[in-house]
Amino acid sequence: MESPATTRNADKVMSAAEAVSRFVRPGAVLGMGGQNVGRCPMALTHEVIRQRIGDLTVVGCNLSLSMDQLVGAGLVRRCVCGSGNLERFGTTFCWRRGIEDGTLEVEDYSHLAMVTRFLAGEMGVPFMPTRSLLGSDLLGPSERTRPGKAVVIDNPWNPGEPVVLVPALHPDVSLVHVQRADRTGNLIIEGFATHEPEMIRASRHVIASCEELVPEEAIRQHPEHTTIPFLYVSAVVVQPFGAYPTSTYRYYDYDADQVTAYQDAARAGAEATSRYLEEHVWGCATFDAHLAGDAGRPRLEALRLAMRAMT
Amino acid sequence: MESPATTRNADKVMSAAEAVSRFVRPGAVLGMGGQNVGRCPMALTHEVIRQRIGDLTVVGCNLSLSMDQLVGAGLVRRCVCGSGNLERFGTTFCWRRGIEDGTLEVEDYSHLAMVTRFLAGEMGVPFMPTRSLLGSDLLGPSERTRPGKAVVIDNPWNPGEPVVLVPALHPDVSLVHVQRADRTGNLIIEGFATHEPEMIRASRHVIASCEELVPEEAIRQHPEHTTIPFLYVSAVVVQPFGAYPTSTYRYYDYDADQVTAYQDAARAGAEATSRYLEEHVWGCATFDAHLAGDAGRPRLEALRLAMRAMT
Amino acid sequence: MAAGYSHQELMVIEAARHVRDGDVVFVGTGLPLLATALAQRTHAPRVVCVIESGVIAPHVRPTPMSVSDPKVMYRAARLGSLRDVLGCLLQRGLVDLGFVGGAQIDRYGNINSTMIGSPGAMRRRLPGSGGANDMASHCRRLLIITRHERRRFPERCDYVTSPGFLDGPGGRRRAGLPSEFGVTVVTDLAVLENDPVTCALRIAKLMPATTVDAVRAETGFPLDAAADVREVAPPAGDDLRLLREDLDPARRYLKEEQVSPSAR
Amino acid sequence: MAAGYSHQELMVIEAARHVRDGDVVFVGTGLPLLATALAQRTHAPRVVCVIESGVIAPHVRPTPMSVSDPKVMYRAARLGSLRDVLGCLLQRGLVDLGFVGGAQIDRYGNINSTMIGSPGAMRRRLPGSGGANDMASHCRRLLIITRHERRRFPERCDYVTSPGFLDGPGGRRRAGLPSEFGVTVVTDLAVLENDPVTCALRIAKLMPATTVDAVRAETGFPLDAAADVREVAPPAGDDLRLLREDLDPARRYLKEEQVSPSAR
Repeated sequence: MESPATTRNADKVMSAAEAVSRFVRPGAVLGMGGQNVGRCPMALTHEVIRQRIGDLTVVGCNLSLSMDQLVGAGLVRRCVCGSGNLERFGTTFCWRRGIEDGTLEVEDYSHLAMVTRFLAGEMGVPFMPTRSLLGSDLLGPSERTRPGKAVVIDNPWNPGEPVVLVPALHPDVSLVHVQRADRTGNLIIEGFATHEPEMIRASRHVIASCEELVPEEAIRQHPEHTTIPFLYVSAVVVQPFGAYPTSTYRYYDYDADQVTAYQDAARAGAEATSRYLEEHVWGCATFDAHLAGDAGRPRLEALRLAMRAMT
Repeated sequence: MESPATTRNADKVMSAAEAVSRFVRPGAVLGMGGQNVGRCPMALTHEVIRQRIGDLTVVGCNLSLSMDQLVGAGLVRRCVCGSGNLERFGTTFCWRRGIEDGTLEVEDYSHLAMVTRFLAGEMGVPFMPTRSLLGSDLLGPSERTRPGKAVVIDNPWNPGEPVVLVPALHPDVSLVHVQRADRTGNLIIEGFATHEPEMIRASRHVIASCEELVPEEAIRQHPEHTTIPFLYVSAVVVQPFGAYPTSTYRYYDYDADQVTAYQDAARAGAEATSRYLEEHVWGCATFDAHLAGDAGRPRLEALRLAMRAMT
Repeated sequence: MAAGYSHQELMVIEAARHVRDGDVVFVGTGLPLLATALAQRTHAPRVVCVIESGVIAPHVRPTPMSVSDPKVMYRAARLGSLRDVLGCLLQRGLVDLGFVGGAQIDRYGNINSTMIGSPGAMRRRLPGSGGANDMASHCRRLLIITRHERRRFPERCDYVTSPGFLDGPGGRRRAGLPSEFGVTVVTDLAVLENDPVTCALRIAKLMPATTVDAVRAETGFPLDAAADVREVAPPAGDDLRLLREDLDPARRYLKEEQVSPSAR
Repeated sequence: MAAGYSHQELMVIEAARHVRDGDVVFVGTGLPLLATALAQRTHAPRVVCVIESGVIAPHVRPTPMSVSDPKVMYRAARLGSLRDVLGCLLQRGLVDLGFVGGAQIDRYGNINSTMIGSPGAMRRRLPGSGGANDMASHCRRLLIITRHERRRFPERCDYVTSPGFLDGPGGRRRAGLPSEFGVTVVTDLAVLENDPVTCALRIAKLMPATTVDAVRAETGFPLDAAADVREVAPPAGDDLRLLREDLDPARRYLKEEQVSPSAR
């Protein structure tokens, strides 16, 4: 399996444009960070949309805003996930439309089953067991015989007890947005970590955008707080508010209005979605331009204060 | 499986004597924290020795000083582990003598295989796969057919590729020494974590001794730094220098002289070991008495300074 | 119905009564979180909330809109990963009660949150399992809060996302799922619970001003009634004040509607 | 042998030459850590150390006595768990080189650190695998530093704790282990490496003032010599100063002995 060895120890800081063009290939299996309205790697997915890198398979646990925009941009062939939705903000409408009209394939797992697939990947084993999925339609009848998305075996220590095995999943490249990173790619995730630690370590390449670039020495002062050591990371993109309009714990809350604005467009249909992406992504040379145009200082400040009140 | 539910949320602070008498039963499978000369739960194992709770099965990855003293006290029937030794301080002599004269059973795994057994335990699955052990004598011939300490199966996704499964391990009670805890049992481990996170979450009960008791509010200020939430922990024992003569990261270094003093006794034989335990354990009403008698303030201060220079 | 509170408020208050003190509760946002928080503030102070995004034992602030909302994370004992909560707590067997939702709940308490129609002929794609399949596989009890409409209660789910009793007595054991299991459904018409013998959902309680027949009329499968069907008790003590002033002051989830069953 | 440095010092210096720039090296304490640190200070600045106790990329301080010694943890990039390093780095395939030790190394580079004698008739119990079996299973290259004594190099290990080439060509593939693999043994008499065809250990280099026959006399199995056996080069540049002044100033591992092979 390819490893990120080529970029070990180097200075990995680069622009989103360079990172995406270097590590995201058409047809790639794209590991998606974030959950619901939290820490979605929006700056990085905007860049994928800007570069129109297509034929993607998007994998994750809960897939939300960042995935739906990629689908809306026509860049996704397939999703492997535990859910597609934005909770109180509604479902992921482009995703739903694509599945319903047959233009988007989806392979359904539970969230734990997806975590288990990434766990197998990061541990370097070909599969991992779970006791979820049993009895449900998430296990096709075939899964009891032919190993596909899963397979059911007998517990060797307790014959008659079925156990589900799910195969390791190794994204070609994962996109995540984290709070802090250093130039070499050491990452610190604060607050809830979602499925990212397992997914990141299972991936062949990782592009991490961060709120703050910190000196390597600062990371090495408290090595027990390093969520991901540099060995797994290929590129570091410094992008404050890089998860906007979703939240970044301890930094800023999500922007309900902006999420709703996208949801309204996505619900309305393909044309409205294209207009949204035209205005907010293709029409912006950089993510900072998007932030300046669609949020603006006062709003971003307000989101910072809203988060501070909760942490 | 029994869960620590009975003690959820309560104030779990108690003396080592009470914790050990409540949660360590004769014949128990005892999960052992620490590694080599780092964070061995000495205050807790001294208490087990003081209460002469026997017929124990001691499980862990690297078993060192705390295990060897339990064996020297005649309280251990069996060990399941990846190694028994103290590196530059020599092997674990009581352990070696017991195995060689047939009074102590041992089941050998690699360190990764033991971690994998605890990982299965904490994840609530009956087994986990590894690609270690293959081809070695750690896999008995029987393991290719009858599931015992392990079993070899075919990778369902790649027939002909053997994969080793090892069974989940659930200690009846684990003993660990950590840096900080609150009254409800939230634990913070600083520095290297060894196999403890997986072992703790796989255990039916956990007794944690700590250097410092901190307010629950302090833990909840930075919840991403909580290594183990209170749900897994049955008892919290406040014991500064509770790992002495082994080290506690960020608090104090190991005491080479005291480790050597025990090693000399253990190497010399059963009688010398009994004399050591008589003087340092049975002869001390509490662990503090042992610290006062065998270390003393100036030495403990020196160990604090030695650690400070390295962190 | 009795003036002064809505169906929705009574549903939340009734759901809270099914949360036991000391329960470890796996919960998302919305009405389930309101019910859990209400239980915590009243009869179940030792309840421990676990939220899927990796949040363990938070002091939830009003009123989170998402499991990744910082309001569900406030002063948690631990903020970790999905593996921490779905693997090391839920699958590990340490969660007592799970709240799930779904577009369909069938006679045996199976739940569909994946699709309406059949894989070949899908009429509506739904969000999928999320953690629901995991909760239904590993929790000792499931609690569902939903509007009572015939289309939501079919004889058999179009797609079983989350296992209830599957095909009835022994179904879970045959599938390899834990047999210690129970389902409670709180609707705007009734409280349904699985019959301990047949495993089928049956009427345990009625909401005010409704009848067994009215409930059956809105249910797509034959519905027995327990021997001692009583009416759901009205809000007690501080229930309404806590809900309205402390837990959902901005009315993010509790609507003002005062629909009466007959009017629907 | 040439005065001015010991066998042991030359063994460490030679071992360091087998550490390549950019290697991720899984290492314990003692001579292996000295060799890795020396490589880092000379030709391999981009080496990344991983230490079993959960330490990733530390700036090691002189001179740790244990993998749980804070000196091996100084300014690490991450201090984590055994799972982090043994699972997510080693088994995951991200470690290039592993240092292992053992009481016996046999013809095919298999290693015994478990017992001398047979399970039925044990003569000496040894510490066991630790992480050695994991390193031998998952590293692309193994490096061993040991004294050269006949009893340490039997035809076949009493117990195979850590797999080398097992029973020879194809052995690893048949066992399900990665085939990309190599073993180098640095002793006080020679440098042994596995023959790419037969997989058996053979003489690659000789330590100063020794001969192929002298090495064979101390080896329990037939030992071929590579076509181009050269003498191990003497210490170069700063090697000795770095070892003595920076890496092991207190001589915790480097003894003063100047034994010459013939004297043994």
